[in-house]
Amino acid sequence: MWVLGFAAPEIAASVKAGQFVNIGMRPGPLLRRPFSVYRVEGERIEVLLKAVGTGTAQLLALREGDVVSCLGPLGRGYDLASAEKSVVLISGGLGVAPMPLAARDAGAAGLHVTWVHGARTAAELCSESDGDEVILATDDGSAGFAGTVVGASPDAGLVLACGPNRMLAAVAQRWPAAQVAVETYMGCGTGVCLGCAVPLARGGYDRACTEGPVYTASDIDWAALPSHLAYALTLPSPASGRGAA
Amino acid sequence: MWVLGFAAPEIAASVKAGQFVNIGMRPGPLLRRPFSVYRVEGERIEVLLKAVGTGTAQLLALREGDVVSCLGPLGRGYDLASAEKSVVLISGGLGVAPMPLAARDAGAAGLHVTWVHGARTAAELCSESDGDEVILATDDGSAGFAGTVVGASPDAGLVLACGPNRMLAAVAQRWPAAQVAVETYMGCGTGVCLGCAVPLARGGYDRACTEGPVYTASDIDWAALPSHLAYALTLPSPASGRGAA
Amino acid sequence: MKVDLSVEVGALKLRGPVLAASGTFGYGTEVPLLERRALGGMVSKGIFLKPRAGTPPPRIAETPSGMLNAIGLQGPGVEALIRDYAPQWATWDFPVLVNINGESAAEYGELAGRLDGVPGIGGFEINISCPNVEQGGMYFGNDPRAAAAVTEAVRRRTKLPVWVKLTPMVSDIGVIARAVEAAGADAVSAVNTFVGMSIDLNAYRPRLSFRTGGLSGPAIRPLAVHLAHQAARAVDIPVVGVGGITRADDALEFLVAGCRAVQVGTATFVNPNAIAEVHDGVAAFMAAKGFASLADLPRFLPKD
Amino acid sequence: MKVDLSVEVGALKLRGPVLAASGTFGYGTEVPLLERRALGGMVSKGIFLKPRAGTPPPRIAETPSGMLNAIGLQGPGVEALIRDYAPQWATWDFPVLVNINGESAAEYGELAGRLDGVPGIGGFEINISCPNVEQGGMYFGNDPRAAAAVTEAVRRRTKLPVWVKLTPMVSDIGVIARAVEAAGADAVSAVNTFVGMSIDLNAYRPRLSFRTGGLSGPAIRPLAVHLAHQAARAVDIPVVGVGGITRADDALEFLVAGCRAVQVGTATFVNPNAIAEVHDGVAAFMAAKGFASLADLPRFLPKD
Ligand SMILES: Cc1cc2nc3c(=O)[nH]c(=O)nc-3n(C[C@H](O)[C@H](O)[C@H](O)COP(=O)(O)OP(=O)(O)OC[C@H]3O[C@@H](n4cnc5c(N)ncnc54)[C@H](O)[C@@H]3O)c2cc1C
Ligand SMILES: Cc1cc2nc3c(=O)[nH]c(=O)nc-3n(C[C@H](O)[C@H](O)[C@H](O)COP(=O)(O)OP(=O)(O)OC[C@H]3O[C@@H](n4cnc5c(N)ncnc54)[C@H](O)[C@@H]3O)c2cc1C
Ligand SMILES: Cc1cc2nc3c(=O)[nH]c(=O)nc-3n(C[C@H](O)[C@H](O)[C@H](O)COP(=O)(O)O)c2cc1C
Ligand SMILES: Cc1cc2nc3c(=O)[nH]c(=O)nc-3n(C[C@H](O)[C@H](O)[C@H](O)COP(=O)(O)O)c2cc1C
Ligand code: FES
Ligand code: FES
Repeated sequence: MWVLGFAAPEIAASVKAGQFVNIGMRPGPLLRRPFSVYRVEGERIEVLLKAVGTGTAQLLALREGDVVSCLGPLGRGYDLASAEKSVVLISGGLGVAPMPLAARDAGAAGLHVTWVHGARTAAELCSESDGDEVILATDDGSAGFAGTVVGASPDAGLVLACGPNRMLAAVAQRWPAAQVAVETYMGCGTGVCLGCAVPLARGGYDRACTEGPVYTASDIDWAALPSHLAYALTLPSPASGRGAA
Repeated sequence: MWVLGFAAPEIAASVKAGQFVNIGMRPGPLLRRPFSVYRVEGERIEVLLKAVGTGTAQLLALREGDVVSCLGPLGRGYDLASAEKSVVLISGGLGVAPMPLAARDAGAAGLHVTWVHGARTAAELCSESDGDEVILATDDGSAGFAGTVVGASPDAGLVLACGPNRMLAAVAQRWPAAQVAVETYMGCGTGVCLGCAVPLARGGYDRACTEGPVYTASDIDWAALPSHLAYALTLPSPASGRGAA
Repeated sequence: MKVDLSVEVGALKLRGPVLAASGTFGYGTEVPLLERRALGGMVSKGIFLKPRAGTPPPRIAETPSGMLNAIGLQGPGVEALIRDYAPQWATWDFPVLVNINGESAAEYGELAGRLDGVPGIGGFEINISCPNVEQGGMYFGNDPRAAAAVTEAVRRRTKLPVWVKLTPMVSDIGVIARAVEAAGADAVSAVNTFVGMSIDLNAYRPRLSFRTGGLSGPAIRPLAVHLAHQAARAVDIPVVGVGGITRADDALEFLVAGCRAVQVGTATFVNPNAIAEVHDGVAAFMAAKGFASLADLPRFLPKD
Repeated sequence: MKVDLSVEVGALKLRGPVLAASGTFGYGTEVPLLERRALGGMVSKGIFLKPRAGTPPPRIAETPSGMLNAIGLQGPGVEALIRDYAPQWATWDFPVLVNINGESAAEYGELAGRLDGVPGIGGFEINISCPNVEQGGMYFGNDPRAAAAVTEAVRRRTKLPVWVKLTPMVSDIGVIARAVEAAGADAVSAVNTFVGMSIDLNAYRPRLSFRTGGLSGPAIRPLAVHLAHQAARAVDIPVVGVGGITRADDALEFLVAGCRAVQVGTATFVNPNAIAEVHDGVAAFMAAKGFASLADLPRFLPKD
């Protein structure tokens, strides 16, 4: 997994945990690519990504000083206004992306933060992790708790999750009230194309880019939500490192 | 006008004056772009270009160390095996591109080289120019001879020319035996697409990339050859300088 | 040099030749950043009489210089449109055309009748070219008799401008254009998306749940310019060109090819200010060439 | 893992599923660099009975992820082909199909008759889909009766494999595919180029002297995959997919969509070794997925 940093003062100043930016490259693929904001440092925002296809390949080829078009912050982030005293952050694989900001905002809201992070293997575990308490889990037991993040996490009133849709479905089973950030393909990121449809439990669809990407788990019709996106497939991920642009 | 240099040992070792390379960029426009080889320095080849559209914009954005796909040398160059003792090189605007190699090969063949180079204004005149004798001409008289290169050049048995097709048509009128390098759009550069058709005086078409780009002036049906290509239009050309990649 | 970019499409006067294409600008309330001064008009997302859920995800897939979509005309239905959007449109300084859809000519007529006279409704664009519905849509669009029947049904119910959005999935678009002209259309929009398919090599099935989708974006521009040109040669009513416009030069290709105005769609997804940039670029081109108004722009419309 | 990529298209056995598309590989003698071991077969540039000069320049124009061409079937005529190229083809280790053209069904038949039995001729691809000729070409391709008549005329003159190259410029490609299947075609190639236009904003006229041209390249791939899939669902004879293939994944999309083999065209202009890279990439995909032969590759060909 790689981290890219961009100078983006307005976004850095206003972005909330769970919101995303839509990045466009010229020359590059036609459509922008949405990325969760990973960290904010002063006027810089960072995104976390793994090499998948056209867009990420080009982003990873960026060099210091290159310019890309960054639209955001977009979407509805996590809601941390809560009566609870503590929060559990649950992330799987790249789902780690929104969690540093979630930990930041939760801390600011005076909540005790437990972060449960899982991956298939130790190699794919994202090194850094914030929060008062950190629990790691791997499917193959090569690090931390052997099993899924859902199994590994303590009970809690306030649960924020992000990861493969399959994992989020499991979260929804245990915590119907959990706030989950889902992934869909996006055409515009601004609410006009209706390409990011999320199937709702009450029937019909709404827009991940506008009403989402964060949902109350029980609001989603998990059976109808594609459990994998072409780009969300697990591919051999390159050694961790830090890029910059 | 700008100069780009590429490390291309095989091409540098074998290229003849008037031949071209076909450059492909990824990401970039679908088709490769043909460029005359301008200079050769050891294992480096150089091309001369002006900013026109997609392809040149991207080539001019290249930085030291970038890699492009360079196919060549392609096409039939100038033929300098001749009974003559002297040669006149006539170039207009970007038509200067093949001339340094022509001067090199002519010198090697023991010919006395007169280079007549023209442009619309002094600003567009390419600074450097090789040869035993150099005559400059500008349409507006802002430098050298006031008028066209055809008017400006002495008589000669062996004439090699390159420039806008309109200028080459004038060359053909005065020297039917002149060797002229024409420009066409090219799909493949390798002889298979038939996109680079050059209308022949004897009827029919052949391929600029294979039988050309150098022709005996009188072999071409000048009335049927497009006198301008979209990219050959004169646009405000940026200040001269040297790029490198 | 001051350039006048206003155009007349039938009885409809537009301050500029660049409109927002249906389904790519929502109801005009969503897109941020756009400098609306440049908007000649807007065509709203396709609507049916009743609310429609649309197709299950995935609904879009990217392709080289294009995208496939199968939204399936998700929409709130005509009553919600009248309640939630028309009142806002009534306050805007550019006309809004409603892109209307139905499963029968009668349904199209009923929809037009319901919307006719509602403040904020500036006209209609009849969508007989949607590739992403089981009934109607494209299937009206590739049969001249069906296309004419739908157009007449709408024409009978309104005096407002009626445009007909044509499908490219025909062997001769001129035949359809002439049929809807004869049936009373004020203009034709050419073209809607092309039917395409993209395969997910992990699932061994189409990427889109609807299997096929409509191709839009720069990839289709040369095809759309050709079809708009063919339509312009076939009819006397104005043709509104649409397909792959991202820059002023693209819009100018349609205008020179014989179009009165153009619509920008997919480009807005990538650049929310695309419409304004296209509009300003056309103005700059006109000024550079010394054309005072679009009437001066040379058109390529040979008789043969 | 050793993967067997050989396929049978009708009676024709190919060592691999990737062929060179007509008009993009000349007569097989031009392209440098290509590792021919990977070439399943080649379709030669379209030929007529008599020599043809082709259209005046400009003949090509670039578009987003694509190119327009109007070559006009320039060629030396059948006698020169028999004299200059067939003898070389006879020595090659892959079959060469000749892409045949005519202005009447009789002409197609006569051409096939002249070539039948000439050493080096492995079969025919009937081109009823060229958008760049005044007579014949595409106009046979969008009329099922005309398409069948041409196919029969050729079928009567030869026992060699007869493929029919379909045009995308129809509202239902299945109808044409069934018509030529019934007329005796051994396979169909889907598809030829799409008619497009690009405008020169300095001359206010089309870039191409022929005005329109055929669009090829990655831009058309999703349209071509859909049409090849439609054809594969309509007929029992093999379908050879063509349109926008540049990488192995692109070829696999056509194969999963129901094609028996594929052709690579425009990509060869950009990358002279494209065919070999596509072939090797397909082999690598099969090995990674554990498929021993293309018979094991899952296909998406639902009945509904
Ligand atoms: C709200 C949100 C947040 C995200 N956050 C992150 C993040 O923090 N880090 C991260 O690495 N990724 C994130 N993604 C995924 C990211 O947007 C890219 O899709 C992913 O990185 C792959 O893009 P690519 O261009 O490299 O691959 P591609 O080659 O574009 O994609 C691989 C396959 O997926 C398809 N595809 C990809 N994007 C689209 C699209 N927009 N529309 C249609 N088809 C598409 C392509 O057709 C291709 O077949 C997020 C997505 C969403 C919706
Ligand atoms: C033999 C030969 C030698 C050349 N040598 C030089 C040289 O030394 N220096 C130099 O600057 N240029 C040279 N050119 C021209 C060069 O190949 C490019 O076409 C030119 O630089 C513009 O390319 P671009 O991508 O910047 O502009 P583009 O934006 O690609 O072109 C501008 C317009 O021309 C059209 N166009 C450009 N190339 C093609 C094509 N291949 N097929 C179809 N349409 C096309 C585009 O559609 C566009 O409308 C040569 C051309 C030939 C044939
Ligand atoms: C996501 C999406 C939704 C669309 N919805 C509609 C619609 O509801 N009605 C309609 O007539 N056209 C619709 N279209 C077609 C566009 O209006 C336009 O005709 C097409 O996209 C080509 O233009 P473009 O290349 O500029 O996008 C839609 C296009 C897209 C991409
Ligand atoms: C320059 C050029 C010439 C072509 N000539 C022929 C031809 O003579 N006969 C034919 O059937 N198809 C011809 N085609 C069509 C191709 O064979 C192929 O069907 C089409 O280009 C789509 O495939 P691609 O996108 O891989 O190029 C030609 C295509 C191009 C680009
Ligand atoms: S991505 Fe376009 S509406 Fe959500
Ligand atoms: S450029 Fe293709 S034949 Fe010359």
